[in-house]
Amino acid sequence: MTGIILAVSVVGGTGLLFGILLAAASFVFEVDTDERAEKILEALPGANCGACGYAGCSAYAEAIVKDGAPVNCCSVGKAPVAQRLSEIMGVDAGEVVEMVARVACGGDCNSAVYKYEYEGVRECTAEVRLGGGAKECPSGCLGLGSCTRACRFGAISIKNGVAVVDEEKCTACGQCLKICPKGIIHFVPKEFNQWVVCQNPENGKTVNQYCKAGCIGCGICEKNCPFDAIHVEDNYAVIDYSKCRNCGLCAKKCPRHAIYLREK
Amino acid sequence: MKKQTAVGVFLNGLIKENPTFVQLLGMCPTLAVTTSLKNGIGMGLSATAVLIASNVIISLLRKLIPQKVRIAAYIVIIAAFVTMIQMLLEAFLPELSSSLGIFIPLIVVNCIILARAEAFASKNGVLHSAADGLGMGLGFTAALSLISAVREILGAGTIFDIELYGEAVQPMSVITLAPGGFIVLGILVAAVNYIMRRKGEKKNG
Amino acid sequence: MSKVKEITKISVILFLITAISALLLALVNNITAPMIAANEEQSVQDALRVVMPEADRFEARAKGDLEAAAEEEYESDIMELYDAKKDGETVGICAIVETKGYDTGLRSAVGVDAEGTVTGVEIISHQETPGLGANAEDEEFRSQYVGKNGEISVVKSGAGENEINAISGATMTSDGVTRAVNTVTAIAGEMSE
Amino acid sequence: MAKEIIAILLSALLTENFVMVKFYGICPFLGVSKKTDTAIGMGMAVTFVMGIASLFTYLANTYLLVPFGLEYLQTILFILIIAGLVQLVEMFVKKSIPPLYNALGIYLPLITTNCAVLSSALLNVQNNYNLLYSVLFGVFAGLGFTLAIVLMAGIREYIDEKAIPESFRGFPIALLTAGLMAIGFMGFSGFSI
Repeated sequence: MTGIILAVSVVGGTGLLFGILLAAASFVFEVDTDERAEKILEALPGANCGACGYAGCSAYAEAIVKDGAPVNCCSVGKAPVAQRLSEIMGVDAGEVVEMVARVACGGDCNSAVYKYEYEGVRECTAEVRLGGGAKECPSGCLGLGSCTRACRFGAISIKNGVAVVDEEKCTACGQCLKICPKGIIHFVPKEFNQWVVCQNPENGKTVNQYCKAGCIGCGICEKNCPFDAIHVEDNYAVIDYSKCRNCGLCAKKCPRHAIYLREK
Repeated sequence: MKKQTAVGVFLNGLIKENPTFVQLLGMCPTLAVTTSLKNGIGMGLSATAVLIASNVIISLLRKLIPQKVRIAAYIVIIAAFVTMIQMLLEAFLPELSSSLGIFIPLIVVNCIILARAEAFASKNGVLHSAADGLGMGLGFTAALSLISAVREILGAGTIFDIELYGEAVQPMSVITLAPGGFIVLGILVAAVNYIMRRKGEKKNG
Repeated sequence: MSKVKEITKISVILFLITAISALLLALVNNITAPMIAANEEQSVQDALRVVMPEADRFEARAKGDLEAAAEEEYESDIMELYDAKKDGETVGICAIVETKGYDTGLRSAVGVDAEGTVTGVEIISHQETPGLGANAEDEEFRSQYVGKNGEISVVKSGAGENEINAISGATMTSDGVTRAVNTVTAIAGEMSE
Repeated sequence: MAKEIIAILLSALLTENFVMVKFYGICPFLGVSKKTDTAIGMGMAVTFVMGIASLFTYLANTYLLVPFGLEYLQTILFILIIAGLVQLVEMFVKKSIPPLYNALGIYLPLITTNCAVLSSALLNVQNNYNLLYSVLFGVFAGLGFTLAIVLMAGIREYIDEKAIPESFRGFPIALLTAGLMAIGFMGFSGFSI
């Protein structure tokens, strides 16, 4: 019988001791975490991709609670997450512009001219160190797919030597923008059907030697655009999406097909 | 979590969220004990018994246990059941208990039991918790038996200690050792992924 | 609820849970403890009977300096030591000896009769590698010791008078078992003089 | 004395590595070994907890359980102490060293369910080490765990997910890598001081 009492007292005693310690500790070490931060963290997709500009979802949640960061920065979660966050914070979500990544290069294998045959490590970040890459055009896509490996959603793939984005899968997390050594991937609002597929700053004559699909800065698109939404800056066309009305005229008029037109 | 019937919870534990192949929980006993089918089944069933008992008790007490000492309380309840099972095994089935050795106390920290206690039993009713315990337990036992069958046949050339192929074939004893556990489990998990993906594709065509 | 009240509430609940679990455990232990002891005793008796067939009773005996010298010489550790009795008269000694084979914890039971010849060897528990060292349990390896007298040494093959063949690929295990046997034969040899 | 400590160190790190040979603590080992810095964080957290857990479980065992003959309560008392300790450590670190908490915090609750911590406490009792050896064994076992998880993380960072067949990505390839590492660790098993 004494064995039982001993057992109960030993284990029970330790249990009591830890009970007191844990309970007291939870008050002494009270850390004022705002429960809203936890709720927000649950609402966020948790991809920790950093597209919202913070070091991950927990950092973004903290920023929302502490310094009132806008609730619609999560481009992965898009509108539903922004809505959920605004409910938690009691703030209106503001209009979320749905973005998607676009590659500003159309120089695939048969239209681009190559300086040399590259046999090294299959990474654009490696090839670019070798005289700017195998393509004559300094801002052409090298097509080795560093972006495809950086993308966690499998939204970007190499077709015929050039990176192409699948807008259904793209969550605009921005990982491909960061990794691309040529910096030719940009965010374009999803609903627009046309975007410029060249970013070569050199004058038309030299571009003509490099690539059949390059923009030579002729300015035909600029003349034809009724809404003054497209201008030639630095020898290549740039669309100002705040003015653009999605009419697609510039893409039709462009003699070099340097503006891609997505058929709806 | 949508309201599932008890049977739904049971099947979920057995197949869809099989603790070993899908959730990859409870790795320690899975790799170490599955050197023979007898051990695998013994371990699986004793873990199932503890899982059901602890799930039921924890879901009964879920309102009583304060949030701050939640983990400590669950683990004490689980440890109590494990020690009881250990004593009963040593008293009534000494032969099985000697082959399971140190792994019976390790059922306490077997992640499956604490995971199910925290994720499920502390949030659902007694019937559902019991069903979940049974489903997860049998899923664990099934997975353990499959792994231990493969390892025993390849590694020791026997099944339930019956010689399969005579002296002609020398069994690969490395399969019953540590590396074999990792490799066999890796291949089986890959096979399950493949089947799940193939089934997934067929469903949404 | 004030802090103190909450602390007491939490610690009382934790105390109750731990105390009740301990109570249950103690009760179960009271029931099973004697049975477990009986099981262990039984398995020891079975092992000894296999090792020393003709003895009918085994009386435990304390370890003296004679045993300590043998342990020292063969780097072994005598866990239990028995006098084997046959209708009241000592016919030999049995011991459970632990040595280090490939892995620690290699426990063998060794029976030696009054003249110092080995009557039987049984492996009680081990952690040797399955498929290699674990083959020490096979009858074929253990029977080599029976009938030998005096110090035994291990050879790769072609064992002579006081030698045994090692298990292929498990020399350390074979050496471990041999050292256990030599420990007991050394004690029996001293005793009979 | 020093020889004994080195023997424990080498056995905990190599011959009986907790992850690669003894299979303790595999769940966090697979879960947290994606990046080397998180692996190091997890390793240090486990080593720290195993050190203090070995200390307290040794004290509890020698002064509470053994004198009253309550060995059967080892499991429940040890795990209660470990769970309590981990939660206390987590709260303390969260309050007083926030940067450390952000680096290690999320792993601490994971450690309560880590088989390695409880098994190191139980092995301390089985090998009946004294206080110093128990704590050293706990810390060395933790270092063995860290060694395995950091090596694993190093390798997994180099695995190019796209080059692996679809159904082998993620855990299966991690398991196969661990299998090959375990073969490497098997090479140490015959070695002893």
